[in-house]
Amino acid sequence: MEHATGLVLPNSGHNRDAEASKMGMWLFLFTELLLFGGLFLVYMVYRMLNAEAFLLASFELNIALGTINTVVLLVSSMTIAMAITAIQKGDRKTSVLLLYVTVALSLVFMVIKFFEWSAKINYGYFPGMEVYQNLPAGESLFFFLYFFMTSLHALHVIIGAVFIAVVIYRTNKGFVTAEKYTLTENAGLYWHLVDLIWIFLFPLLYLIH
Amino acid sequence: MTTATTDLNFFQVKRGLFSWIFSIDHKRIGLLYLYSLMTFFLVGVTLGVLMRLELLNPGKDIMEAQTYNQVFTLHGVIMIFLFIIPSIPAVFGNFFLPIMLGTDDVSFPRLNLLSWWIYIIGSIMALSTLVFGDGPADTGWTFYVPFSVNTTTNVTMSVLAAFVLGFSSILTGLNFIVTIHRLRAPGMSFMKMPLFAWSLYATSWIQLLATPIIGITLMMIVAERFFGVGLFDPSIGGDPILYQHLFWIYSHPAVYIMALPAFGIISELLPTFSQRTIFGYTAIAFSSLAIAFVGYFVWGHHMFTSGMSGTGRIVFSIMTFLVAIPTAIKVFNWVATLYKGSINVQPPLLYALAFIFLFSIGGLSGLVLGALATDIHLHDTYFVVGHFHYVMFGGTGFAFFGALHYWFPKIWGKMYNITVANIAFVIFFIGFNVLYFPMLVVGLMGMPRRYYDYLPEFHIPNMISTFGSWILVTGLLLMLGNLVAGLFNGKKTGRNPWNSISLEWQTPSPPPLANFDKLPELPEGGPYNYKND
Amino acid sequence: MNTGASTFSQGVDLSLYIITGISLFFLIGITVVMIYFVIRYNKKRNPKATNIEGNFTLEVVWTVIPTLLVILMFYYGWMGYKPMRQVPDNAMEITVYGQMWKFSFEYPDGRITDTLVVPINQPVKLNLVARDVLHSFYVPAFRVKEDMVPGKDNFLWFEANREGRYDVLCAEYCGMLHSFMLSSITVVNQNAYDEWLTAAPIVTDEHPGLAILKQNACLTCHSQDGSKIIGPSFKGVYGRTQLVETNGETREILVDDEYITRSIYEPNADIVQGYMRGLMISYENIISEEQVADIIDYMKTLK
Amino acid sequence: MEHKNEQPNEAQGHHISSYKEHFSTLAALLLLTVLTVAVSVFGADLRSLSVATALLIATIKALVVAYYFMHLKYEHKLYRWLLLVVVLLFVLFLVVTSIEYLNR
Ligand code: HEA
Ligand code: HEA
Ligand code: HEC
Ligand code: CUA
Ligand SMILES: [Cu+2]
Repeated sequence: MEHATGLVLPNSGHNRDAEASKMGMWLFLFTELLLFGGLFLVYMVYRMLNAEAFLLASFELNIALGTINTVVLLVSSMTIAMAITAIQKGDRKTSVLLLYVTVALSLVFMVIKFFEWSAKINYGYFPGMEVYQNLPAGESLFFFLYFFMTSLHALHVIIGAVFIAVVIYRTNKGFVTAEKYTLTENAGLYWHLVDLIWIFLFPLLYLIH
Repeated sequence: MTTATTDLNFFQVKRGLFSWIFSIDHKRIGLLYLYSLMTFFLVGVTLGVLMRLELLNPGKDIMEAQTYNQVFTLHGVIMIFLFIIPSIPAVFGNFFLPIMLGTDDVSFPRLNLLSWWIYIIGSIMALSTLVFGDGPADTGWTFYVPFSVNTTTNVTMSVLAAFVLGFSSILTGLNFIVTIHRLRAPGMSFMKMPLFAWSLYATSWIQLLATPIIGITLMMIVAERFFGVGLFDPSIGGDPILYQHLFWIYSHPAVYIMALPAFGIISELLPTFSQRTIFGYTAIAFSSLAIAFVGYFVWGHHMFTSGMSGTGRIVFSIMTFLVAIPTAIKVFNWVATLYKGSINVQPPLLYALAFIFLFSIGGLSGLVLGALATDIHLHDTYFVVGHFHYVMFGGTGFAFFGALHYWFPKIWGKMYNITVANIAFVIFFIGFNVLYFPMLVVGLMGMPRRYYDYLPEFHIPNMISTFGSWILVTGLLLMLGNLVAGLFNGKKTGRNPWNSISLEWQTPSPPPLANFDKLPELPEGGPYNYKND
Repeated sequence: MNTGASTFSQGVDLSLYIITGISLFFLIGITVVMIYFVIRYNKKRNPKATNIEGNFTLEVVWTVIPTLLVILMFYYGWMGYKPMRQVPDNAMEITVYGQMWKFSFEYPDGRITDTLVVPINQPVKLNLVARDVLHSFYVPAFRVKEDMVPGKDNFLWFEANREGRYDVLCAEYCGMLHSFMLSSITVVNQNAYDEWLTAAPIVTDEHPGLAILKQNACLTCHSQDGSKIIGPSFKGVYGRTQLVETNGETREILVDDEYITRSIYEPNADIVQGYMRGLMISYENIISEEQVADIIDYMKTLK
Repeated sequence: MEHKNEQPNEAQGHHISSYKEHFSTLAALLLLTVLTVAVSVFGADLRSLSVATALLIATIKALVVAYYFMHLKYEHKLYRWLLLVVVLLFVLFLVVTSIEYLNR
């Protein structure tokens, strides 16, 4: 805190304010929603303009892998929610364990995603590749959006995992306690957002047949 | 109640460059913004004056066509993203919002510093195109595809800069919203909050919810330039018009990011200088929210000639007219605030009055553009250029300088020379109109914008306009010179030279680091309740 | 504003006058009241202010009246615009091509011109085709403007009702010479138009290659006298060796038939040193191979 | 105007969700996932109907995540309002854009 001297106001911006950090986190999540929202808008318009092509292209995606990944994310959402419960109850060990599980699940998600991507890239569906350039009108747009949306989402998965790793570190150091667990809560909120986005990406990309 | 143990003001607590650029004090961050912003503003206006010089006569005057295109693009990018979007919130919002709420800082002081750094990085990126790569973008600040994807100039860097600047804008907005929710002084309910805070609240919501859209859109341009997939290419099922939709979904709300804080400033200046309550507090407060909300759904009025569907055009035209209503309400309430006041004519008030006049011209010319028939004729002509300079410069710009004159004694504890300030104002005001009014005229005659060269029949208005730019330069230099002189050898002022009852005037000038030396007292019966009975 | 010369001008001008009229009323009203208050309630005259919190009736009044007025403005704007999208059945159709930085017009009989000649009182529908980037077809005197979007159909129609020559301007920024992208429409009476139509295309002893260059706006970027505009000059180009950049590598190349053909069909394959990539579009579907042969033939004459 | 309780407040105390509650939430979400995949795989010829169901189920899932995992249910009502406004805004973007495109 920069000012040691002087008047201390009851509503000081330098007070620890858990509610403020949580509110800040929510507001940040709103911006994330609209960031992806822009992409969903593009998706909607292009699907409207190229309904058949999008349908055909979506058959190329692997529903099984998509479903597994959905389950992975849902479970990880639960584990981090439980980690919050644990820390609220003062059970630091369980909390950290659950956070580890969450990070592990995020890795599982990324590995599966990686295999999915490389399969597509092997086919040549990546923007700029030979096969991609010769795709029928509309299908290439689908694959562009597929890569754009899933990689932006994957970026969020990575950021989320790093965020959780920080929480683990801070919890182990004893900075996160039963009275002061906003950090865990915020990591949880962020992680749930990652899940939320996927909940919409999954049907829009894989399922709409 | 504790009292200050020291009389140091926030300038004196620490010294040295690092105590500034790593400060988390909202007042210092506000000033950091002020200095950097004014620097970029001077770059931007210099480009503006150069453009006017080129347009003095038809044919080549001082630069090549390509240079001209780059100049107006850079002018637009600087003015929009580096100057006017951050202007009032980042400078005066940062400095005064916490004080007006009766607290000592924003909710997230460190985040606040981070947004300034992001702003600086983004600005340097934008300006770096002058030096690196194939020169500044030549696309216009709208970056319309497919041209922005084809051209060889450094569009990628300009676009990334706008992306980075967007982050800064989002973080500031986020910070303000939380601050307003969490840190109001005990007893200050939302309905007792100063109107400047209200306008910042509405602005922040736009920053928060519209900026991500431009972020993702600009990323698409970058992806296009790298992979060349033809995301907006109709031959593979894309649609170039979709880009315009995405761009304006952000950029129309963005014009209210520019305008709303200015409305807040005017709502502060008028009560102070007429020494009475504001007329229609509730109407002014809620019209800000109404503008913010309705303003999200009018973006299509920039695209009336793009080949949109007929229904689309009609919907967007109606919405455009609707968004003018809350603005009209504000204007009427402001004028009514002067009624039976005890009006003290000082430079800040002159700027406020000029604001009402100039912004009305700008806004009313906006109505001409909002109507379908007339916009078909006037779209992308100098009429539009006239319109937006009136609202942005005549509106927000004048409010910015009004605020600077108003809060100058508070920030620095000194007073500039009032007479010189008045003279500068008059020159500034005249120059402004001589510069921009001919643009409306030449637009009606049919001169398109972004024209390096023009037909002979447009010569006279263009010439007058260029003369106007010289008058304006004189006024601006005189004004800034006067302020700088005031900084060095202005007379010391007390806490409250304008005799206002707003909270920021209860503390010493300049304020101490903790903002107050005694607990601030909220005025009884509302923020503008002058004791007149 | 210049006097209108089409059937739309009346509707557009009417809505302009109505909106401007209402606007002036408010602008002058607000300004006068404001100045009056500042003088009348100046602190010298009125040392003690009166607090007035607001007045509900007034708020309602100044919400409702502007609302009604803007609906009126919208209505006139809409009415002035409505006919612009309803093309009469008897309209004659002409295709307009926009490309950096030239308009060209294709008549139903296949003739291609730089400027438009139309008969008076005859609806004309223009199909707008952009070949490279966005352009906008703007005729101030007719109060019409519509964007030309590459790959998408768009149109515009008008009926001129005054004889004369009117400017056509490009109103959507399209790159370096945007402001030079001009043309004109000449409105003539029916007789003169028929005469113009039946007059055999002016026979000149122009080289067929030159005609093709003119038609396709090549000469806006390529000079014939050695000066550099946007692309390299055609003077002496044939048979010369020059440095080009291919896939990022610089190599020396002889300008021969094959190279010129490639330059026209795939202009971005080899970039002449000192020039910009991406400016010239591919003429693959626009200029036939015989025409390219003519062009090459003509280039050989430019020594 | 009185604004009692207008602000979310720490003093209100925090709700602690039980492990069991989280577990049931997950079960519900998994069930919905199975459902949406099933509709898509077996109901492929339903076409636009299956799009609607997929989006409907996704929305329900999103709400479940927000309400239970993200504690929205136990938060001050301000948060629900804000979320509602944000989502409404986004949906209106989609609606207005589709109005434009569907009438081309
Ligand atoms: C500060 C920024 C700002 C603000 C506040 C506004 C405000 C408005 N703008 Fe403007 N506008 C821009 C910045 C701004 N604009 C920019 C930068 C562009 C160009 C972008 C580009 O292409 O580069 C633009 C372009 C633009 C266009 C597109 C033109 C074109 O390209 O074809 C249109 C069309 O509808 C428009 C309309 C309006 C309207 C109706 C308002 C309204 O909000 C105005 C409301 C105000 C008033 C009405 C005046 C005050 C009221 C009274 C005096 C009372 C009487 C009123 C009534 C009876 C209603 N603007
Ligand atoms: C806040 C926003 C803002 C401001 C303040 C201005 C200010 C000015 N603008 Fe701006 N303008 C825009 C925003 C703004 N502009 C935007 C967004 C565009 C659209 C770009 C596009 O099409 O993409 C535009 C486009 C635009 C055009 C149209 C270009 C075209 O379409 O071809 C013109 C033409 O005259 C112009 C002129 C000017 C002038 C003369 C000023 C003057 O106000 C400048 C006045 C100058 C001074 C008052 C003082 C100058 C001081 C000095 C020279 C001294 C310097 C000293 C030191 C460095 C110590 N501008
Ligand atoms: C928008 C401007 C533009 C237009 C219009 C244009 N060109 Fe070009 N042209 C260029 C540029 C720039 C280059 C140099 C870069 C390159 O090689 O692609 C070029 C290069 C060429 C070259 C290679 C010249 C050399 O010196 O090697 C030929 C041949 C050519 N153009 C022919 C044409 C023809 C024929 C047309 C019309 C049908 C035409 N161009 C229209 C811009 C243009
Ligand atoms: Cu073509 Cu501008
Ligand atoms: Cu707008």
